[in-house]
Amino acid sequence: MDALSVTLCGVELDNPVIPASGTFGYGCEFAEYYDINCLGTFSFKGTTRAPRFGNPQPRIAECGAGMLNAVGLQNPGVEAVIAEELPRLAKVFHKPVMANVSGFSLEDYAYTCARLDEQPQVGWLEVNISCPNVHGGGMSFGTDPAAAASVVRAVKAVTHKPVIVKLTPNVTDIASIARACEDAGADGISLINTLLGMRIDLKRKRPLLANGTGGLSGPAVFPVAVRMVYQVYEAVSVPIVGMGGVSSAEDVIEMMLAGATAVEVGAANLVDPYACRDIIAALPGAMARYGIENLRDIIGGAHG
Amino acid sequence: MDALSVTLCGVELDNPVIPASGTFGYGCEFAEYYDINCLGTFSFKGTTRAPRFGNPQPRIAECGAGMLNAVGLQNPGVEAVIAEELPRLAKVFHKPVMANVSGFSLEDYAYTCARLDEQPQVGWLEVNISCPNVHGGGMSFGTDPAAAASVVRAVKAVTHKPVIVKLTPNVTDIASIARACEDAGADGISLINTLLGMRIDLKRKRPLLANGTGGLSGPAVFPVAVRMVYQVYEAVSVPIVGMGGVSSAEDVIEMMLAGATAVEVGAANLVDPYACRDIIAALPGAMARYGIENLRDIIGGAHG
Amino acid sequence: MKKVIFEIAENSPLAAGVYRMRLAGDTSAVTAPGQFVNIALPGHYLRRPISVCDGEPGALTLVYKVVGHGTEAMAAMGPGERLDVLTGLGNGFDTALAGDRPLLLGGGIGTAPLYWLARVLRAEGKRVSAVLGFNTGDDVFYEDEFRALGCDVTVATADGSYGVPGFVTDALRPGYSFYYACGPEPMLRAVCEKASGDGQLSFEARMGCGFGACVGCTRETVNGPKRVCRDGPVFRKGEIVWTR
Amino acid sequence: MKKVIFEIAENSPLAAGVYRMRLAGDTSAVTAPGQFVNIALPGHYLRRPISVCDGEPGALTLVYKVVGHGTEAMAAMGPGERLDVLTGLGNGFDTALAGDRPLLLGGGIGTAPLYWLARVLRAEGKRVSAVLGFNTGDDVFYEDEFRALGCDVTVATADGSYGVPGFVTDALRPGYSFYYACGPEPMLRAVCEKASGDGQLSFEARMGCGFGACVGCTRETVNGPKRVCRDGPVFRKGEIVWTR
Repeated sequence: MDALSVTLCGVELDNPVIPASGTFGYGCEFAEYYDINCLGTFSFKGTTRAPRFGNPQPRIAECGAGMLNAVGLQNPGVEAVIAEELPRLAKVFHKPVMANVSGFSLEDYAYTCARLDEQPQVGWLEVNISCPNVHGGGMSFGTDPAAAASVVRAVKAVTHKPVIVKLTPNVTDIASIARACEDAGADGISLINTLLGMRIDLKRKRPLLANGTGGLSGPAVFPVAVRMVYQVYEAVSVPIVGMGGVSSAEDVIEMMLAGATAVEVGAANLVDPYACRDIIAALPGAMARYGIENLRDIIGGAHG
Repeated sequence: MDALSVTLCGVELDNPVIPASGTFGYGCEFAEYYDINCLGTFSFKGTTRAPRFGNPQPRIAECGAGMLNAVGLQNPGVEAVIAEELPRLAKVFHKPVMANVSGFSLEDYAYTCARLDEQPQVGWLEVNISCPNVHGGGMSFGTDPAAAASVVRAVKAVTHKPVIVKLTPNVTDIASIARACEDAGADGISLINTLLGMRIDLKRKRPLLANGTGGLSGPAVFPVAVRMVYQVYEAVSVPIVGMGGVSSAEDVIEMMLAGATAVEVGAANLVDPYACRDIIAALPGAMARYGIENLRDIIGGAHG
Repeated sequence: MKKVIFEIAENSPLAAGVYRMRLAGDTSAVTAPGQFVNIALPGHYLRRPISVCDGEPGALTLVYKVVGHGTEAMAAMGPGERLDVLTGLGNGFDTALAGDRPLLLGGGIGTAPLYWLARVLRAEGKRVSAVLGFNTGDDVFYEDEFRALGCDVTVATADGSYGVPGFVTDALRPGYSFYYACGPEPMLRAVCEKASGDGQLSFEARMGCGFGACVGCTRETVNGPKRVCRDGPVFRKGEIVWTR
Repeated sequence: MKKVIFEIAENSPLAAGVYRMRLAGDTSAVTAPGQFVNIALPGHYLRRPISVCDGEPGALTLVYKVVGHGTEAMAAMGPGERLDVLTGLGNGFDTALAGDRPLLLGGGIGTAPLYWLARVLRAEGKRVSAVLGFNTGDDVFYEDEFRALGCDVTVATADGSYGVPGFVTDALRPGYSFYYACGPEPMLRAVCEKASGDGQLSFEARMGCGFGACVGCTRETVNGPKRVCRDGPVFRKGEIVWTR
């Protein structure tokens, strides 16, 4: 194992950097720009049982140090992902991929996860119970410990690969929800999904997004993400995938010190398609600056 | 009434701009820089029954588009505020001031509010049930509808002036808490207090703030604040004081369209002591740009 | 797609709130008229997508309208300043569809990308007509530039203060082989309804990334959901589904 | 306090990671050595507090150390660039307490504000001694400048690579009337414990606003909580309470 590698739910990653779901498609766009095999892995576009167009336009709004999105889980549906996206991906990416799944019922989650669990390319299932942009789109599951646990149990019953549950930050007590997921059998916790936000169009005097609200991501949310990762690290013993506004190698180190075993990078990919490649390249220098020999040694290091 | 004026709980303000508690002291520092009578009013430093030093150092951390603070309610105590701060303020500020109060028990809140309610200079009581930086420092009251309501009832029982309850955004359902406060007799709702965040010192590999976590403020939180003001406007009928990352005249207008009757400006005062004066001066131009004749007419205007 | 640091060679007002910026740098990724670039601006989180008005090896011309804080900041920049730009985004127009008498229909700032298209079509020896629509005479730009290319140019203004009174669709004349349109969606929709024959239309959209990753700008088409930034911004008339 | 736009006249390296910036602009609010300014830097939310190394009408000299992204950005700026600065912050040193043989004790970058103090004291005809402590020889700056003012200068380095080996407290000699110290808190604490007689000490702190509004930088004193930014940064030996 080299200085950058970490082990996530029993699967080794060359480095902890993982493009976050919804900012990296199914990988092929970015494969045109750089060799995406330099990534630890990536989490593909949130996939549902049936194809979805998502929300009406506009879906994107800019904010200070971040953006709102209300895409609403646009995706071709799990069968098209298996039939078209995964074979296309196999040509350019030779590592296990993280399969991000959303649903609207326990049956949805179980069905979609079971189908993706069968795919040899899939290394982990990232179960999104936190999409803020779909009515009943998982967020309702993610805000209540019992509901969150029910999704985990439904998915664990039909899958064999590591199940990582992606949590919403729009809750009073993130730790209790993480604990409920762990108790229900989750193999890992990933957080944070986006913070629910809104911008208003001063010209039209109406919410800017057709959906009204959207999910806030970007550097703006980083301190909230670090805090929640820190809190969840004290609440659970399964590995944590930290995300939320990570934009630099220093941010990756800060997330890991807070308790993250791996770190997802989201919005940064949208403003600079080379963000993840460059963050990985900058890690050794940043580690040297802060006297870090092996990244795996600093996970949770900020906890006294 | 002129184009900028609004009425907050029966008291007219020349304009809706209110420096937020904790960013304006008790007014005297800023009175040296400009005539603070140009303000609608201001909300003075969070005051408690007994004097408090607050949290150990460091208490401040920078973030992208914002800052964390963990001051921890440093204040000289309500008797010193009445004996020293209010008389000093009377010399430079000739409008009703908003008295911001924190407490650690229902008795604390009631006692401190009753004392300040007696002061002729006080126009409104802003009851902070949302301080994230003190253990049991109101935040516990602010995260549960029943507990929030109990504070409101305790305060309303011993006061005559308008009681505005300041809510924390660190909750799953802000609307239910606002509704509980209104049902308990609150005359207004102000939000948002800071988002709970954390930064980690990469050199020391420990949380940067001595308190561990701190409250995030600044432009980073603006979209979350607009969303919550919008949600609370649909949940209650009492006036709303909107705040959270407001830094410009456009931001004030956006907050009012979301549902705010008045708008508090916080962190912006710390990076530019003239921020509120300049925002007020910029309001007429911004109103003209967006075809707004009277500010009072746009309150909640973004709601279909 | 290529990420390039450009140097601003010129940035000057062209019409009411409309500026022309000339950039010097690597244009190798810019391959077709109708493509756009996505510009990073200090102090703004998202890039600003701007269509390419003209391109040649080592130089790009952008004509943009000040619509918010981002384009305001752009307008304030001067020669010598550097910009981080994603180049060669979008599909661009297909000149093979033009036939011998192509018609270009531009609405407001949507006129900009048609200039490069006109230059290419003229170079191919086509007889090019251009109908350029603006709100008022003060908004008109590039009329002479289109003429200088040898295009038959008609300008229409909504308030009748200059050229033909009305919209581009009021100034349509038959006899074209294929049309290319760029402008606000209501104009494009009117063109589709009133212009006979086939055409390509270039759409605007609120974009997150500009290169297909976030699917923020997707619109429905007869061939399923398409990303304006990557599958577009140019779509064939027959593909388009009007949602609004 | 006065908000002033300054133009950078000079910004050059002085020692390892230490830079000197000369600013041209309105200095009317800067009234005493030991005061500081608070500088807004593009892309950074909070201002950066920097003590004034020397001041004269129309010009300020700042000597600062690169400790993070903010000061990194400062070091990258060049002559002609403009800075938004809050000036005249803090109480500054009280030269009336100096007596006839004041001693100045500087630790690392804390040496900077003592230079202006030395100049004022020398102008008042005082016999000024200065003990300047650094980690290593590469960090030493302004030794000659203090000498040029006519100060009796001793330099100490912790690693003994230059001057007297050890800390400023190891180079203390009796015979001074009053001392003024500026440096990291452990050094100030050591000075209070080892230096005889009375003195004033200037503290560093993480500040929010720098002018007393946020009370983020408060420290306990025998006279109650005091804001380093406004009630300080200079405190009398007798007021200080050591919390850490």
